[in-house]
Amino acid sequence: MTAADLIFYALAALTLVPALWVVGSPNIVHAGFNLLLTLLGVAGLFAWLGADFLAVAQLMVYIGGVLVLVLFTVMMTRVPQAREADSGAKRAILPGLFALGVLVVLLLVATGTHWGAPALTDAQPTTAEIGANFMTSYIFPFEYVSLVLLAALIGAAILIREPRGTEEDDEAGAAVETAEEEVQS
Amino acid sequence: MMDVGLSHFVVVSALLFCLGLFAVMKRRNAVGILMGVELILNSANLNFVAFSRYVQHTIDGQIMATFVIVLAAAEAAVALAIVLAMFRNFGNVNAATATSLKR
Amino acid sequence: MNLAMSENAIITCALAILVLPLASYALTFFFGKKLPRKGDFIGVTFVGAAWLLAIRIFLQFWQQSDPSFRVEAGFTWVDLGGFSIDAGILVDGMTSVMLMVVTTVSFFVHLYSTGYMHGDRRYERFFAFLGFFTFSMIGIVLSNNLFFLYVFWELVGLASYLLIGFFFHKHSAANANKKAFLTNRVGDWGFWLGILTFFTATGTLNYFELFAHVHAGTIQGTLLTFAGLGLFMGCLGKSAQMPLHIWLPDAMEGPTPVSALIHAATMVAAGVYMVARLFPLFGPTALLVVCYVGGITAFVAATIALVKTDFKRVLAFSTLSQLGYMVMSLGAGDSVNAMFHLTTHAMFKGLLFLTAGSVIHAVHSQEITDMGGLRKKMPITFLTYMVGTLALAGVPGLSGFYSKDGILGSTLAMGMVNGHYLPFILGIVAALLTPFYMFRLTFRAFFGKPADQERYDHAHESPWTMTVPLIGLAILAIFVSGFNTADKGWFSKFAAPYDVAAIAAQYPIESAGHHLVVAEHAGESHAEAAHAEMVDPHGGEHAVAEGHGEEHGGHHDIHHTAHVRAMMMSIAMVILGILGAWWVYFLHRIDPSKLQARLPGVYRVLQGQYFFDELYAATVYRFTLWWSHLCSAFDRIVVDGIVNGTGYLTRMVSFVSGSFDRYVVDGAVNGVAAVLQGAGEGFRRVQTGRIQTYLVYVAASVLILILIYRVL
Amino acid sequence: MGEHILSWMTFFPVIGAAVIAFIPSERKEIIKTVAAAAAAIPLVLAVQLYIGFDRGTSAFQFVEHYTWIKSFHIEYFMGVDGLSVPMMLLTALLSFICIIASWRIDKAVKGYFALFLILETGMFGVFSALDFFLFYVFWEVMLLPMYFLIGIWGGPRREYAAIKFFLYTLAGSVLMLLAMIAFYLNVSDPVTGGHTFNMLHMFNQANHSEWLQLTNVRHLIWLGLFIGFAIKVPIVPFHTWLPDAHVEAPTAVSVILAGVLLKMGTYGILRISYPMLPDAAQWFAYPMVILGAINILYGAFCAMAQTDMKKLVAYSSVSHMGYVLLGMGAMCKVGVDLQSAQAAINGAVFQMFNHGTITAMMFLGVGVIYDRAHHREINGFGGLGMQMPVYTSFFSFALFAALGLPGLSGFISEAMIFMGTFPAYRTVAMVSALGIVIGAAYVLWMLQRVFLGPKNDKYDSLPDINAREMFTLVPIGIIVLLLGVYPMPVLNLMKVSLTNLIKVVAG
Repeated sequence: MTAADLIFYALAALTLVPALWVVGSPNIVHAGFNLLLTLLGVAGLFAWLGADFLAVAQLMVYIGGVLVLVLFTVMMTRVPQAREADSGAKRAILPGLFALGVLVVLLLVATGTHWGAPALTDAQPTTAEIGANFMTSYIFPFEYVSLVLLAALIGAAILIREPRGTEEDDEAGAAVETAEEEVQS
Repeated sequence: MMDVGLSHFVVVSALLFCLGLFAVMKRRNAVGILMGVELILNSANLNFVAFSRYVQHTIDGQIMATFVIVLAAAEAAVALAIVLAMFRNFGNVNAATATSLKR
Repeated sequence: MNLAMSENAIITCALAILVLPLASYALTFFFGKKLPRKGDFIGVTFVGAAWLLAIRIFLQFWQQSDPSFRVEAGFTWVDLGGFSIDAGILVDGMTSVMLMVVTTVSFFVHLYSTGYMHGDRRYERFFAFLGFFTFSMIGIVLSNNLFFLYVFWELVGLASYLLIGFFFHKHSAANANKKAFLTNRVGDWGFWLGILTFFTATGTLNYFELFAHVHAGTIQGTLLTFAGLGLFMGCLGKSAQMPLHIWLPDAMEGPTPVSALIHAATMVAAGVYMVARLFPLFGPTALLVVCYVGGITAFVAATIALVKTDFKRVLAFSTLSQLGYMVMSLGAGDSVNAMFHLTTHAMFKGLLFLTAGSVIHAVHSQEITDMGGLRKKMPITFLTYMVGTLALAGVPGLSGFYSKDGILGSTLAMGMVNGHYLPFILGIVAALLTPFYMFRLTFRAFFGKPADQERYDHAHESPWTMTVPLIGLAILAIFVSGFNTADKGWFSKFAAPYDVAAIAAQYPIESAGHHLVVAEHAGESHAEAAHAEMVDPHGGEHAVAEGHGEEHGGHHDIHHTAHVRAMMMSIAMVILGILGAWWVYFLHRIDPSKLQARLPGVYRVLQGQYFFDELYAATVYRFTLWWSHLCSAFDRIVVDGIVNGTGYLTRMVSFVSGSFDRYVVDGAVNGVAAVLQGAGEGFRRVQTGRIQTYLVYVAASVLILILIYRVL
Repeated sequence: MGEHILSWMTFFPVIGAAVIAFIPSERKEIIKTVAAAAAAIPLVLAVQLYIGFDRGTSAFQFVEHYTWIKSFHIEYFMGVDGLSVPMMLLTALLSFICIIASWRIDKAVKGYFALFLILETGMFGVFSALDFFLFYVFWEVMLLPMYFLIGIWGGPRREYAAIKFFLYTLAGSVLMLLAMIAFYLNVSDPVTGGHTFNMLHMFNQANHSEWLQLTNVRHLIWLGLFIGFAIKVPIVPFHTWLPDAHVEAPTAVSVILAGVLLKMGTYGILRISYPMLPDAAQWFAYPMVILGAINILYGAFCAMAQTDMKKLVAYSSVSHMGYVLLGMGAMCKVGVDLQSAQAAINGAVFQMFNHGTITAMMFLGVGVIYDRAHHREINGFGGLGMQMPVYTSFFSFALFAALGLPGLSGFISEAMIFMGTFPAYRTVAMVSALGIVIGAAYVLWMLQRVFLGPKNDKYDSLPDINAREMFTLVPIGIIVLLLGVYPMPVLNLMKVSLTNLIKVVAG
């Protein structure tokens, strides 16, 4: 077991253990903070895989943008003392069963398949290559995605708009804009 | 214990996916559901990057992952806007109450 | 004075007679409300002008010595480069008489209505409809082919519909006009099929061309019989012969002038006119049927008239009976006397209805039980009424005597030739009943003590607009016969039987078109022709001897003998009838109510008009309604396949055949509905509207799919 | 506009629809005015078509012929002959009148009028297309707006009715599509030798492939086409969409549905099935006549049992379309003489026209009373003749026209059909003629129950017909009356083409 392996397991744990809380915590705020850790773990795994650009994007977009947005929403929509009323085990039986089933199937596939993967080669910086690809082969998807983002931006703004125009609008709009900017960067 | 390979990442991603799936199915809080979706998306991203690294040796997987991240951001923005609208209309964010489509 | 008119002038005149009432209709219908006096003067003057023109044409034919003189003009109305329909006008002696009859009565009725309908809310409409009727009726008279005959035939039906239903706010009127139209439509169905048969066989609808075709044998045998019977069905409906007579009594719901004009004098006579006009188209067998139908109608209607107490209804049944005479005469092969009786009847029956209107106007009741002693109050009405009654009863000297006598004579002659005496017997019995019921009416309404003193006190003579027509028609009712029988008097040259051979010579039959159809019929008609001869071997001609000219001296003798005998008998019957009525209703020697009590069955049958209405209600009407409901239900349940009207079904099924069906079918339907509903409920529960539930289903489905994929 | 009159007529309404799309939905009056104008111009062009149409030839006129999709041999090929011109006139007239009659529509005005205009385009297109594919396209273009017009602006059970209409018609379209493809693959263009959608090539039997000349194949294709069109006519037993659609549809849509759409079925049979498969038409003559008789009597009986005015009128349409079928069948009996065939087919096409006008009047009439009383229950009225005399006159006029009163146009077409059918199929004609009795029965019964009898106090306040409604009824009434007195103006248009059709079918 090399140091790299150890790092991997640590990162995997950082991803999965908080994820349990994300799923299970009755307190939505706790869940939100645990999601932060999970996303951090995934970013770490990206970095472990040599995807430096993605790791950074993950940090900035997800943790900086999405998560802030999530937390804002959580704060704004929180009814005092209203925990998840129906977090009881009974409700979780059927979903749990099916999720477990899917998991079993996936694990069987993951372990039962001979991947025949070659050993790792040295990781190269990927940012330049990704940028070049965006401007050449992936130019159309790239532009489409920009459009989608624009549409989402406008859509979110319209959805959130209240006829009388309260402060919430501005906040939500600002939040969306933040996300937008970070993606662009 | 074998070397960390593709199958490890697939296993991690599978676990993450199932947790996300479970969250989406179980959570009543709309924001909670959204978090579950994020988990699922992240598991997919992990797979993209891992396969890109181990199998294909090209950058395509990472580009896909980039798109997924971008779309996830868009989705989060819209979904959260909906959640806010819902909160305004129903007074809570319980997904079970938003069944106006029924009938 | 030279009365000669050029042919063009005659046609122009005839067209003017046709158009004037139409113009009156259009003007009064659209502008009547805005005109002074609501435009009634338009109707009176326009129809009056038409009347003068008709007199002009009549005089032209009066001085015309050739009885077969006729004027025809027409144009191609529809031309498809092969198929065509012509429109045209025919003016001959018969036309001129009919024009006279129609315009005279119409004019008097128009004049009369200005008094009778005064103050009615839809006064102008009334005159508009009268104009429309006159137009249509003149159309029937003038048209020279079957197609336009049918067109105007329907239009008078519409006019009749509108006028019977003039007081449509009464349920009885609304029912009566529908009944009249529908009954006529049944007759028209046969009429139309008859027309189609002639058209198919000969390729033409022009009267004279048809005669030529019949003469040439293009259409003969059974086909001719059936075609003729088809045409006669039209007559059954329009002239209210048994068994389609049921509408005429109900038609009395219309205003009285309408009853006089349409349902006594002119429209109901259209059937008779039609048969007389198309006389050569009727084969011997068809004529025998016609004769029996007429005889039975004459008798049955007369018996019903004995017991009715509604003034107008008695007259209505009397009309039926007289129409039966005319039709019987046609069947006996005597179209001249039929037309003669039509003419005289139009005068005196029109007169009688107008007097009835005058009485009703004064008493405000139609029941003779409300009347009595009116002769002192309404002298003019009474006198004119008596003229009409005597004419109708057949008292010698008045017009009705000569025409009715001629009919009875011809019928007897037919019986003596071919052994069918029944129509004559029915006719002579009706001749006994006619004076009886008419004098019953007379004695009860005009003589004796007033039954209702209050009504009596309010009664008064009608205004001049109403009495002038009465007097005019009364004069005509006396003089119209010329105090002579049809074959000897002025009438003989106006309705002379067709000389078919001469006509055939004028219209050479082209062999163009309809080859195939003729060929198709030919095979059948050869065989049938033989059959027809067997039924009526050579004697068939006897029945129509009158119509086809008197060929044999022997026939002439029979004819003469028959007429003398018939005249004797009919005079005896008239005297007996009047005396009987005098005995019972004037001297009160027999109490009719006791007679009623003695013969309850007979009375009920007569009062119930032989239960024809009930019979039709129980059979035709009921069946049609049941069948239509069945069709509709079939549509909904079987064809549609979707049962959404269980209640409707229940009603329909109970209609069909009682409770058995009801439980079985209903149960099945409810079962289906319950299953569908249950399934719907089940699926509804699955459909929660919660995305998460759906997601669970998705996950489960994926799992199941994978498992299936793995296992299999 | 003179050269491309058909294209202008067809596409002007759609231009109008496009304009309407840019008008703010609050400006209802402007939308209505634009719609009326967009429907009025085709009406003017229709008059021009009527005047300019050469009555002496059976060839197609005002032809426009361009290549559209070359690789599939699809052409933009429009033209009219004596069969289609009366239908074009009818469409132009009724569309305009329906726009006026829709003035009181208040729900989603913009969408309504836009869809209506698109529908009009589809109708014109169907009647003037000479390329089978183009025909099919227009046929489908028509279907969708109709679905929405019923489904959105309809009565309480509108979804049910709309879906039923849609499924029925779609089923018909599928059969037509199959037949069309069969023709496409088996008819060769005499010039290029390739496949073609050109109807004129399909008419020419010499272009048919060997497979298409097999009797069984021809009969099968005939049946497919026939059922496809029969659904539209509608021929019993494919008719049950009609009463539901009519009951739920708004007045103007009912008018178009009964006045024009039903004619497309019979038009399709005459335009496509007859010339392309004349032998199959002869083979099917007797069944057609029988179906016609069933339609007449069955429709009439069903109408008698109805208590909803609109449903009654709808079933009367079924009955009246039976006459058309009767005449069409009688025309192609083997060996029938020319005169009878002429009477039958001219009567049938004339009946198509007349039914369009007369039924339009009836539906408009029902619409008038529905607007006031908000129900159509026959037994719920009574004595309206006193309350609304002018309206009563109009409605009675329509009803008498429907029962075939001489002097009004419906009588002439029915009479001609009978005069043509009787020589060919005597028994069937005799039985069908009973339809005139039953027709009178249901019409008069309804007339009595609604207008006659004592006045119903409940309706004391109903106003009589207003000027706008008169404006919709009077033109049709005048046409019905004029054609009833002198039918040649319309018969002249069609007689040469139809005589040619007889020759084509008779071989």
